[in-house]
Amino acid sequence: MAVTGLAMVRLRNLFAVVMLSGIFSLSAATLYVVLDAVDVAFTEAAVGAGIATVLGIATLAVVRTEMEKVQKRSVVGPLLIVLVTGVALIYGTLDMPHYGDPAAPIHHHVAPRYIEDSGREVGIPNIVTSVLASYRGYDTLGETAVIFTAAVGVMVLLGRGRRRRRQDQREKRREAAE
Amino acid sequence: MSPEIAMPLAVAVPLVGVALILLARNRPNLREAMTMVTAFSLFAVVLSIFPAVIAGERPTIVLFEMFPGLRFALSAEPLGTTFAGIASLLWIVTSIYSIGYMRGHHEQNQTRFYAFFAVALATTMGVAFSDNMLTLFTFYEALTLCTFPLVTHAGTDEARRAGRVYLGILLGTSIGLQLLAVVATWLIAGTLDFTDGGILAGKASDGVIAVLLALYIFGIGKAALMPFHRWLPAAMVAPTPVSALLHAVAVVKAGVFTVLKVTVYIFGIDLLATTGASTWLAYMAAATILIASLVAMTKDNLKARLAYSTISQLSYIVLGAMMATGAGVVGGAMHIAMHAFGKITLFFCAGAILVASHKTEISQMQGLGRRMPFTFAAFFLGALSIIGLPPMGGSWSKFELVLAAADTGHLVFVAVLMISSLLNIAYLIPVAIRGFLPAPAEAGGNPGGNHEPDGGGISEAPAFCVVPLCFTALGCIVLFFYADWLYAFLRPITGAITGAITGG
Amino acid sequence: MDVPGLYNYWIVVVLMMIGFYVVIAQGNLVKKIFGLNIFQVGVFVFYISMAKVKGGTAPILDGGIEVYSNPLPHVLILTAIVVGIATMALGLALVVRIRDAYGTIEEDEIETQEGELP
Amino acid sequence: MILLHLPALQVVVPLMAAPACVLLRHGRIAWALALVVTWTAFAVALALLLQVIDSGPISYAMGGWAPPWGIEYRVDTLAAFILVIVTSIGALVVPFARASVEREVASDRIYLFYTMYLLCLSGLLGITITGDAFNLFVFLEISSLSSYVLISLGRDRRALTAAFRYLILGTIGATFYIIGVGMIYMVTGTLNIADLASKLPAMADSRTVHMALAFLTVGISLKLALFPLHLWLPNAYAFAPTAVTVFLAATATKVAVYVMIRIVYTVFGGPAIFEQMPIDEMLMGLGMLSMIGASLVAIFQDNVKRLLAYSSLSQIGYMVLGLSLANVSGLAGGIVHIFNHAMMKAALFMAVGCIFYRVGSVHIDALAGLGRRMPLTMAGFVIGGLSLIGAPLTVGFVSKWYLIQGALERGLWPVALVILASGLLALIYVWRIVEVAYFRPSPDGATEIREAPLSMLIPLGVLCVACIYFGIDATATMDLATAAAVELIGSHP
Amino acid sequence: MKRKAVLRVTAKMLIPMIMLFALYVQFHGDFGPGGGFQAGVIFASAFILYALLFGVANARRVAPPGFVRASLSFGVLLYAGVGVAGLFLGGNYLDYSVLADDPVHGQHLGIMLIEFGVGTTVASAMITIFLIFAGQDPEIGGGER
Repeated sequence: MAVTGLAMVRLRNLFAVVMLSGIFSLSAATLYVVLDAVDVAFTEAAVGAGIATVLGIATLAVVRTEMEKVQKRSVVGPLLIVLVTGVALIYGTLDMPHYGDPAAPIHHHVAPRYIEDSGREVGIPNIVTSVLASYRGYDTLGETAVIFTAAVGVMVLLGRGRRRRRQDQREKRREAAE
Repeated sequence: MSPEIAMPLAVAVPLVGVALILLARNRPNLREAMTMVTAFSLFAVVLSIFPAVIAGERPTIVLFEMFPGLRFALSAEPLGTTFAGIASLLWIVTSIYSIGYMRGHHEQNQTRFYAFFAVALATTMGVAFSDNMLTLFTFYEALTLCTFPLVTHAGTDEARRAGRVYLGILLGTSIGLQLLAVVATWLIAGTLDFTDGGILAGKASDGVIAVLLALYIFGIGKAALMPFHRWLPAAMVAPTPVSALLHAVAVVKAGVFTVLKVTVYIFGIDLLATTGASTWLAYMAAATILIASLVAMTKDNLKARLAYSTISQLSYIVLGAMMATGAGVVGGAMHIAMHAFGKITLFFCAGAILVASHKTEISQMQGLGRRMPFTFAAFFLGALSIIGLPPMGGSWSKFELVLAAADTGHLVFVAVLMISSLLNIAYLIPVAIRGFLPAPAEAGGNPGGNHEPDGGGISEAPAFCVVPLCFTALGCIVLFFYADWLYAFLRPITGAITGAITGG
Repeated sequence: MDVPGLYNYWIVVVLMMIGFYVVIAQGNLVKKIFGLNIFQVGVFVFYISMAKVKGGTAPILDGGIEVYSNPLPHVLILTAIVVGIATMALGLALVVRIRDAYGTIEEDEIETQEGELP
Repeated sequence: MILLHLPALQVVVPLMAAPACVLLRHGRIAWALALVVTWTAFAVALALLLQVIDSGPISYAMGGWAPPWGIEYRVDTLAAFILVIVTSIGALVVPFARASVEREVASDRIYLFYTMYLLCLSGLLGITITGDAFNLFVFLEISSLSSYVLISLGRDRRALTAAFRYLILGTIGATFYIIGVGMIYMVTGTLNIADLASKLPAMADSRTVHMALAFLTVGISLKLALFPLHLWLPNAYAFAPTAVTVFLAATATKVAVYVMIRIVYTVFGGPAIFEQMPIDEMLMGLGMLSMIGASLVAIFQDNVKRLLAYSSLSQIGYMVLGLSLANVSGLAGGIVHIFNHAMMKAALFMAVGCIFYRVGSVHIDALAGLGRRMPLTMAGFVIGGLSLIGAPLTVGFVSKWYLIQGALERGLWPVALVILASGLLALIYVWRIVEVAYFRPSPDGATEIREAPLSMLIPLGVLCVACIYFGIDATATMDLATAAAVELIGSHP
Repeated sequence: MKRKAVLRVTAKMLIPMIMLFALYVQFHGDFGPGGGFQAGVIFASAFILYALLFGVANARRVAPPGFVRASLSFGVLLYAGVGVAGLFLGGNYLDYSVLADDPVHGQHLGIMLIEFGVGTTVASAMITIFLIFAGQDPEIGGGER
C-alpha cells in the first residue's frame, strides 16, 4: 500500500493516479478483511475502488487534463510539516496498547455490551449492523444526511450543465459591461 | 422636582432636543428655536439640583445594572454639579452665538451640527453626574465619539486628518490606558463607586498605586497633558462654537474633571499624599504648562494660540490635583469655572473676528479693534481673566493654586505658576493691543474711514455673536465677586481630609 | 499480519503522512483530492487495527465463537468512509467548476490569475 | 411530552426540513419553510435554555440507549447558550436572505440554497448539542460540506477556489480531529464526552493523550481559523453570497470555538491538563498573534467584506485568548464574546449586504457618500463597528472588560495591553470605512441609490438593538457566561 | 456501436443480477456483512453500468432526475421519520423498541426501515452525482473559460 501511495506522489499522469487510488483502496479493503472488518472491507471496495474511481475518471474526462504540470514550488515546507506531524503521531503511539492486545481498554469498556447483549437487545447477528443502526443509529442518520448534502451540493454546483452555465456567465459579463 | 429625577433628566433633555432638532430640520428658524428651548430647559433642570447639593446631600439614582455587580448610576456632588452648571449655562450662550456664527459663516450641514452639539451636551451632563468610574468612562467615550462629527464638520481633507488625530489620541488613551486602569481598579478595590476618601487606600502596594495613577492621568487624554495634547490644536478645524464650548469648556473640562474625580474619589488625597505617587505627574503638568505657553507664543493663528493656551491652563488643574492637597483640588476645581468663562470669551471673539473679517491670523488683525470695539474689549477682559489679574475670576483660582503649591513646599510650582502668568500676558495681551493699533497703511490708512474699499466691509459681527461674548466677558468679572460662594460650595469635596482628621 | 507491538501503527502513520504530503505539497487539484483520500484511508486503517483482537473473528454472532473483534470502530469507519466519499464528490465537482472558470486545475496558475484581479 | 424531546427536535426539525425543501422545488416556498423552521428552532433553543437554567444540564439518550453505549445529547449552560446564539442568528438571517439571495443566486438554485442553509444550521446545532465525540465529527461534516457549497454559490469565480481551499483545509482539520478522537478512544474505550472526562484525568500523563490533545487542538484550530491556520477564511467570507457570510461568520467559527472549549475543558479537564501540556500558553500566543496580525492586515484591505473577514480572525483571537486564560473571568469573557461577536459581525455583514444589494460593489470607494444615501444601513454599520472597537454601551465593551479582567487576575498586564491595542486597531479599520461613507461626497450619477429594502433592514435593526441592549444590560448574558465558565472550570476562582 | 453488442447483451444479463445482489445485501445486512449503504452503492453501480453502455440519455429516461431527487429526499425523511414515529409512540428519538409490541421486533422493524432509507438515499445520491458528472458537456473550447 505504501508503495502505491508513493507512486501516486511521483506520477504525473492523473489517470494513473486515479487508477492507483483504486488499487490502493482495494488493498486497504483486503487489509480490513484480514483485520476482521468485513463490513468495512465491503464498503471500501464498493466506494473507494468503485465509486471513487468512476468519479475520478469522469472528472478527468470533463476537465480534459491528463497530465499534471511540473511544479515550481519548494517541497521543503510541506515535507517538514509532514515530518513533524508524523513524528508527533509516532510519539503518540508509544503509549498505545499493543496491536491486537485483548487487554486494551477499548475492548473492555463500551464494546463488550455490544458483543454480549446485542443479540438479546436488538436481535440480529451482525453486531456491526446493530451498532450502526440501533445503538449508534443517530450517527447513521447523520451519515445519510452527509450523503444527501453531497448529492445536493453536486446538484448545486454542476446541476445546470456546462452549456447553461456558460450562458449565464456570458450574460453576467454583458451585465457587467453595461 | 427632586434631584434624583433631575439628574437623568439632565442627560435626557438634550437628547429630546436632538429629536426636536431633527424633526424641525427643514425649517432653520424653528430648529434653532428648539435648540434654545432645550438649552434653557437643561439649565433649569441643572439649577434645580443645586439646592440639594448646597444642603450637603448626595442624591444618587441607580439607572440599571450593567455587569453583575457594576451599576450604571448617577449622583450629584459639588464638583460635578458645578461642572454641569457651567456647561449648561454656557450652552445657552453658545447656542445664541452659534446662530450668528453658523449663518454668518454659511456653514453646511447645520442640522447635523446642532444635533450632535446637543448629544455632546447630554454626554457632558452624564460625565458630570456619574456616580462611578464605569458610568463616567462610558459617558467620556460617548463624548469623544459624538464630538467627532463636529470636529470634521467641514468635511475637507484637513478636517478629516484632524478628525483622525482627534479620535486616535482620545480613544487611544482612553481605551489603551484608562480602561486598563478602570478594570484594574475594579479588581483591586472591588468597587468603582466614587467614595469620599477614595477606594484604593490600603488595598494595593505603592508601586501599583503609582502605575495606576499614571495610567489614569495619561489615559484621560481629554486633560491634554503632554505628550497627549496633539488632539486639541487639531480639533481647531471645527467651527468656532465647537471650539468655544466643547474645546474650551465641555470636552477638555470633562478631562480635568475626571482627573479631579479620580484623584479625590478613587485614590483619595490622603493616599496620594502619603505614597507620593503623584509628584512626578505634578512635574509633568508643570512642564506642560510652560511648554504649551511657549508654543502658544509662536502661533500666529489665533485659534491655535488659544488651543495651546488651553493646554497650558488645563495642566493648572492637573497640577492642582497632583499636588494632593485640599487647596490644590479646590483651586483646580475653581479653575474649571474660571477658565471656562475666560476661554469661551476668547474663542467667541476669535469666531466673531472670523465672521466679520474672515481673518484667522493674529498678524492680520492690526486695527480691527477699532472696527469691532466690543469684540476686542471682551477679548481683553477674557485675557485678563486667563492671566489671573483682578478683578477677574481667574485671579482667585490661581491664587488658590499658588497657595497650595506654597503649602506643599514645592516652590518650583509656585515659580512655574508665576512664570506662566507672565507668558500668558506675553501671548494674549498683544492680540488685544494689536487690534487697537492703527491699521497698517495698506489696509486703508485712515482709521475713521469706514468707506474705504479695502477695510470698509469690516464692521462688528452680527449681534447674535457679539451679545454672547459680552455676556461671558462680564461673567468673568462677576465670578471675581462670587468666588467665595463657589469656594464654599466646592469645599466639601475635600471633606475626605477633614473627615480623616476628625475621624468621621 | 501479526506484526507485534506497535509496528502496525507505524505503518499506518507512514500511510497517513504520504496522503497528507500529497494534499499539502501537490498543486494539482485532482491529486489533492486523491491525496486526501489516502490520508483518510490511513486513518481508517488506524481505527480498524485498534479494533483487532488477537484470535478474534468478524463481529457477526455465531454459536461457538467466543472472541470477536471490536465492532465499534468498524461502525465509526463505515460512517467515515461515507463522509469521505461525500467530500470527494463535492471536491471533484468543485474542480470541474474551477476548470470552467479558470481553464486550469493547477494551483499555481490559479493563483497567478487571481493575483491579477483587484 | 414535547418538552422532554426538545433536544432531539432541536436538530431533527431543520434536518428534516432540508429534504422537504428539495421536494418542494420552489424558491419562495422553500424560503417560507426555512423561515418557519429556523424560528421554531430558535424557540426550541430558548426553551432548552430556560430548562437548563431551571433544572441543570439535560441528558437525552438517542434511541433510548443509555450512554456511553448509545449517543447522548447533552445540554449544559454553555451548550444551551451557544444553541440560542446559533438559532437566533439563523432565524434572523432567513428574512434577510430573501432579497439578498434573489439578487445573488440564480433563481432556479434558490430552493437548493435553503436546503443547504438548513443542513448547515442543523449540522452546527448537532455539533453543539451532542455529547459524543464521534457524532460531533459527523455533524461537523454536515455543516462543513454544506458550507463549502454555500460559499461556492458566490458570484465571483474566486468563490470557487475559496470553497475548494476551505474543503481541503476543512477536511484536513476534520481528519486531525478523528485521529485525536481515535487516540483517546483507544486509551479509554469510550466516545462519550462525559465518560471521557471521567476517565482521562487518570491517564493524563500518557503520551498518547498528549498527542491526542495536540491533534484535536490543531484540527479544531483549522476549523476556527486560528492563526496561522486561517488561510481559508478571508476569501471564503469575501466571496460567498452575503447571507452566507453573515451566517457563517456569526455561527460557524463560533461553534468551532465552542468545540475547542468542550475539548479542552470538558474532555481534558481544563486547567489540570495545562500543567501537563502548555496548550494554554500556545493558544494564548496564537490568539494574541491573531488579534494583532489580522487587525493589521484588515487595515490595508479595500474590499469591505474581506476587511471584515480579517476582523473576524482577530476577534476569534479574543475568544481563544479568553479560553486560554483558564480562569472564570477570562473564560466567561471568551464565551460572552462568542455571543457578542456573533451579533456585531452579523450586523456588520448584513449592513454590507444591504450596500451590495443597492450599490453592487463592496469596494471601499463605492461607499462614498452612503451615509447620506443609506442612512439606516450605515447607522447599523456604525453601531456594529463601535461594538467591534469595544466602545462602552455596546456589547464589544462587555467582553473586552471581562477579558481584561481575566488577564489582570492572572497578573498578565502585557496580555491586557494586547487586548486594548487590538481594539485600537479595530478603530482604525472601522473608521476608515465610516470616514468614506460620511465625509466623502458620493460620486456623480449615484443619485438613484436608495435605502435597502425593509426585509433586509429589519434583521439588521434587530441585531443593532441587541448590540446595544446587551451592551447596556449585560447582567443576563454575563450571568449565563459566568455560570457556564464555572461549570467548566469548577468553582475555584 | 455494434461492437458494443456483446457488452450490451452481457450487461443486460448482469444488471438484473447486480440489482438482485443489491437487494440481497440490503436485506441480508442483518446476518452477514452489508446493509443499506453497501446496497445503495451496488444498486447505483448497476445503474452506472447501464448508463455507460446504453448512454446517459437512456439512463435519464430510466431514472428521471425528478424521481431520483424525490427518492433522495425520501430516504432521509424516512430515516428521520422513523425517529419521529418513535417519539410519538412514547420512546426517545430513534428508539425502535416502541415500534412494535415486542422490543426486539420493534428493533428489527426499525432497522429494516432505516436501512431502506439509507439505501434509497445512497443509491439516488450516487446516481445523481454520476449523472451530473457524466452530463457535463464534454465540449470544452480550447481551455478557455
